[in-house]
Amino acid sequence: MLFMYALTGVGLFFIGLYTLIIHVNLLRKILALNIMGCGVFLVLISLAMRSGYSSPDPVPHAMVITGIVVTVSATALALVLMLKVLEMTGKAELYDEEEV
Amino acid sequence: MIVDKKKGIKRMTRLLLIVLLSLLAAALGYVILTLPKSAVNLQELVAHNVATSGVSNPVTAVLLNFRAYDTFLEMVVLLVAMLGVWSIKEVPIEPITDIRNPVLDTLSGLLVPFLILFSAYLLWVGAHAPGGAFQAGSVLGAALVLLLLSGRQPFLAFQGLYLHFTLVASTALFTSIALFTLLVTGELLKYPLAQADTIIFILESIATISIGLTLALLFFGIYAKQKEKQ
Amino acid sequence: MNWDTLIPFFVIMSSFLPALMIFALAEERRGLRITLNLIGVFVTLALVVFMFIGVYQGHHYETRLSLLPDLDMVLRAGPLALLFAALSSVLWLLTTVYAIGYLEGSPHRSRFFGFFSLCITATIGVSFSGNLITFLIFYEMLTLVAYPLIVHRGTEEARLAGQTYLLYTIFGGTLLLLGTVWLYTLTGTLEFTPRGFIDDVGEEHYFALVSIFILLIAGFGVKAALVPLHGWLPRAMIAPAPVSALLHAVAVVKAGAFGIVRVIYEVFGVEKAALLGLTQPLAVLAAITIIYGSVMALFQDDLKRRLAYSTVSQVSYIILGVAIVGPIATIGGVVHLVHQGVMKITLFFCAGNLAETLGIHKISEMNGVGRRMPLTMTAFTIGALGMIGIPPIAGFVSKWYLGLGALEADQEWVILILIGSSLLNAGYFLPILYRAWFLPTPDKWPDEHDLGPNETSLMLLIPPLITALLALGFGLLAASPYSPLEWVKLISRREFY
Amino acid sequence: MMQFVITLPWAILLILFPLTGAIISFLWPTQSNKVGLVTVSFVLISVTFLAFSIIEHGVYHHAIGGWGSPLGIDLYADGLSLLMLLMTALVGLGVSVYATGYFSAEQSPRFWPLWLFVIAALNALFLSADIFNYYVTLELIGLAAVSLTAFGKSREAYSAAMRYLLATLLGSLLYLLGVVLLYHGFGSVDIATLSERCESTPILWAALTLISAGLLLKTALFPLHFWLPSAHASAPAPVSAILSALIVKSSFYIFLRLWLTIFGPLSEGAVENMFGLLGAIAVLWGSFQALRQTRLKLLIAYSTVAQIGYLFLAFSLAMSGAVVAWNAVVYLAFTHALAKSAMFLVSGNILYFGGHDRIMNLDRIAQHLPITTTAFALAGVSIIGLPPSGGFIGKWFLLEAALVQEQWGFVAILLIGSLLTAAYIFKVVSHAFTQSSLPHDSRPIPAHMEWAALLLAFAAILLGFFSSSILSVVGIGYPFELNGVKP
Repeated sequence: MLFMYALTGVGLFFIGLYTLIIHVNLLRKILALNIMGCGVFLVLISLAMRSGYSSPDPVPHAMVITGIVVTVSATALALVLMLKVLEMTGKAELYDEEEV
Repeated sequence: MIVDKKKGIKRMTRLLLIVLLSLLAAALGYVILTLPKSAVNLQELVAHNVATSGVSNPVTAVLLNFRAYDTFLEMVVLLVAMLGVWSIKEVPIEPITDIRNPVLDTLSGLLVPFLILFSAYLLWVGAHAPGGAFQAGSVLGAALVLLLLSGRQPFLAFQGLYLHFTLVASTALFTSIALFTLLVTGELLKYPLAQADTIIFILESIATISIGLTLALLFFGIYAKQKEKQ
Repeated sequence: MNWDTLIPFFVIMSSFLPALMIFALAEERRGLRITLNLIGVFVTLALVVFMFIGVYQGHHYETRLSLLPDLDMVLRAGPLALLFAALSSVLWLLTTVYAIGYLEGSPHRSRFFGFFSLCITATIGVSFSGNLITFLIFYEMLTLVAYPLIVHRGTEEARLAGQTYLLYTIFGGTLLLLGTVWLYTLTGTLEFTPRGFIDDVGEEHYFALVSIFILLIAGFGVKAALVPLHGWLPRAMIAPAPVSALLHAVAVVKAGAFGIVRVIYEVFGVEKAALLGLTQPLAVLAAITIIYGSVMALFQDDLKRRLAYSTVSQVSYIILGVAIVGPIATIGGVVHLVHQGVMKITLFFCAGNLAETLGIHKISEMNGVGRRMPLTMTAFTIGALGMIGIPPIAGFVSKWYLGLGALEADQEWVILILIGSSLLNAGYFLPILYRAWFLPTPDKWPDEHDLGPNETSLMLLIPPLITALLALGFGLLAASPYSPLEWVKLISRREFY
Repeated sequence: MMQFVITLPWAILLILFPLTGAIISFLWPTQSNKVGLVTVSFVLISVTFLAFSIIEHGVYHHAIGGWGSPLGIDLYADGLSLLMLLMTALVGLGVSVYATGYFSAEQSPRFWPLWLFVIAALNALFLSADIFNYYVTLELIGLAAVSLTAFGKSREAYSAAMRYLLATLLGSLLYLLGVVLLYHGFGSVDIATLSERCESTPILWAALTLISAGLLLKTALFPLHFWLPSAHASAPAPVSAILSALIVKSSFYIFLRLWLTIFGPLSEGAVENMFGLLGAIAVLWGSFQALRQTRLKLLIAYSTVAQIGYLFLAFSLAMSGAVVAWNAVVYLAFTHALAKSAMFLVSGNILYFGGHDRIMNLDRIAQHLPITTTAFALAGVSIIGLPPSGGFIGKWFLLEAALVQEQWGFVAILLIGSLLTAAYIFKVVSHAFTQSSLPHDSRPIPAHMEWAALLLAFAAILLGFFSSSILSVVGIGYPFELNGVKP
């Protein structure tokens, strides 16, 4: 039971990874990365319960907060970039010179 | 025919990928299960030192004292994302919608003050219970986003250098405190014991404003463009 | 501070610093450029002469700079080093004068003379190198700084010739690097030592030693134009005449030959190399190159290409001499380093004069040119006869010692090679002389220029005359002190055997 | 006096100076060029003093907040960190001088804050001894780098920035998951503590795999290099220089550190051999692709792929016992930074001058931009590894290590790699010497843009003459002794 959340986190991580690889649309890729991030944070925070104390280990909490801020920043940047790619190429997909 | 073949190959790769990733996931799951039930971690150390950190909430103690340096850099990350968004496209500071909706008006008029108050509460409570600058900043950011969406113009009156100052306020404050502690104590970000709580509170307050504003501006940066497109 | 430890460094700087200053000069600062160039030449010459006298009196000139943690950059003025340095700097002086006349009015002269001086820096560096890594550094530097001179004209043909040149030399440099590092991992030192420094390497490394020898010889063989690594040399003849004269007759190809001399005598030690069974195949290869170069020269109508193939053939005399394993043959080989240098540069100067004055590039255009340009063709004739080995010109001395050395070492087959090669030399030089002196002059030269009251500009005329006189003098006065032959005998006594 | 100056906390100022500079340049956009130049000069001065201090007093150690690891975060600087800091400062100064001429008055105020934040983050990374702190600095560098890549403003640039962002975020997440496992397995994120506690357990191996994969993706080791050529080629020249010279090195540095302290002592050698193999393929593939390119910037970008391969080749040789290969790692990384940044600045000059970077049409460059051509040639000499240059020293050590280990395959790769490198460098150089038949449009280049490139290239050459002293400084704190003194 203790590890269930952590295992769910691993599942999320790999579902995100699958989506990131398979899907072409940039919005899906960005969401996939967010899901992967959630997976990592879930592993990080849920395993903090494994302590001899009544309360969980606070250090992972602080790390997760830091991680979330980083993810939010990255997502914002990614979305703006995606919109720019969409504006320039008409498609929210990676533009490949060799295909053209 | 060729298309079918391509599709077939694609399906094959997908299947292969699923198998591969499942195996990896299973392996990683197994690894996590090998972790002992009770762990070596930093909890005891944190508990031991929280009394001298200036706050009683251990998470806040880690964030703004023990590992304040991480938090410092993380504020820079947020600022860099903001600068990145601005460098990628010009965001003219102008109303992003001119639709005024009476329901929205009333609702946001009610909600925004409440959100600001809630944000302040989160900020204050962070010293001894769950809460703190990031939570407070997010709520503040949400309030600003709500204003934007309801057609109000929170940035019209407030832009240029003032806006820039507010954005960098938390990073600048962190840098100043870093320099100051270096000068006074010879160590980076070592707060004098008596003033630790004050310093952390000031840091958190300024950070709340910077975070809230940055989050709202990030949203604005993304959203404003879409409107331009239509 | 001991001056003796600084002078080798100063020699390097005396051409390096003027080169840098020349690069910075604007195109039209002709006077200043010439001044800088000549200052560099004369300082270099003076220092070389100074050290010559010093070494004769037993002084020891050595500069050491730390390069790698256990490996120094060493510049040492031993007798062999001075021989090569003296040859390069004297010929540099003459070529500089020649080049000033030759390039009058053409574009990019600052670039040209800058790189030209850098080539001399590299050549002097090669000659003074006291260990293999220093040698390698200057050798590669020579590769690089010679490149802009080859492509100087900027035509597509020049670009392709430059490409071929780099293909060969970079490949050679890579082999050289591999051989050097490999050797270093076995010996822990790379210091040139009389009679070699591989004595401590155990029997079990036989294969490694043979491989290293092959790598080093192949690496140097590229520049020395050993068959089958010679392909770049004829094509590089696209370069302006002074470049062909100094670099492709002296500096570049001789750097390769000089490297082979160093490897055989001061890395492996000639006796050890012979014991490993390495010298005999090298001698055979050199012999093949001699014959091959000569045969190819026979079929060239382009004058410079014929001279280039002649270089391929003649440089291998040096290699043959050192590979025969015997004191006398060694003397013949090493002295040919000097003799071939002065003779071949004479020929290239003359070829340049013909091209510059009359537009003659082909042998078939040379009918009766001896009457139009008698002094140039006299110099040419001395050089050509020297190449064939007619006494009393310098070339005869080399061949004489080579032959004697072969007999001494019981390698009679070499005599056959020498005779065959001399016949071939005669075969490709005598027809030129016959045309130039005995056939009637045509009505019109391909592209005649008026270069003053003499047969051509004096700056073009005097250098070949001097080198021709040197070739004659080195042969006539071979037995007098300070002649190249006597100096080489000294080297051989002191360092090789 | 000197004694007092040396004892100042230069390491910390290395982080705080550029942060302050970035904030000021953001708030005072009209003076951003000046603020930027002053800041990078301060950074160089600080590194110099830090070097004096480390040479005199040994490794630098600072417990942030006075807590000390494992509760707090430690700063740590030994010879290796110092070298990376010096590399950042030198390349940083060169690129900064160049950037004052390259960017328009409109772009400059956007460039400087981001670039100064990158410097701050790089310095912070090289000074850190905490694997979670590495994550934050990596993300900081990544986001700033992506934003700078997008300065190219073409659809290629935006798309390349997007691809780069996805790759770098994926790398960060893999790395972070590894950090999470290490923390929960061994209860610390401090490198020294971890290196004492770590044992060969499944957790460690999973963490090793995730962390290595993440860092290799960020360092663009073959076959994870797919994002690099487009990003490095479509960014503006100063940014390309930063990306190739510094940013790929930052993740490589972490990789090196963690292997030296945590993973290396426990590893059996099989994994390192695989890195060596990938490195070898990268050398061949990168060089071959570079040779095929028709545009200069892409050629230089693929050259980076190949040069990263050399780093991993050297790493693999060093881990398998050839100690001299560590010298190769150090030297190749440092000289590549200098030479490659010079090359990208050259490509920027060529684009600025003639409006294109097609290699076939580089005629007249040698005549009209002699300084730029020289810079390219000198940088090329170093990249090929011809003497005398820093690159030569690196190749020498590498070859020596391969020969000592009797790794004939690697020896062959090295030689073929050198030849291919020479081929693509001289392909460019040879076209620079040709003469054009047609007149082209061109615009004059500010002199300092040419000189910045030349001086960086010259520094790469100069490094070839100081290897003994540089290597003795790098050895301070024994960064390369497995199981030795640790941060």
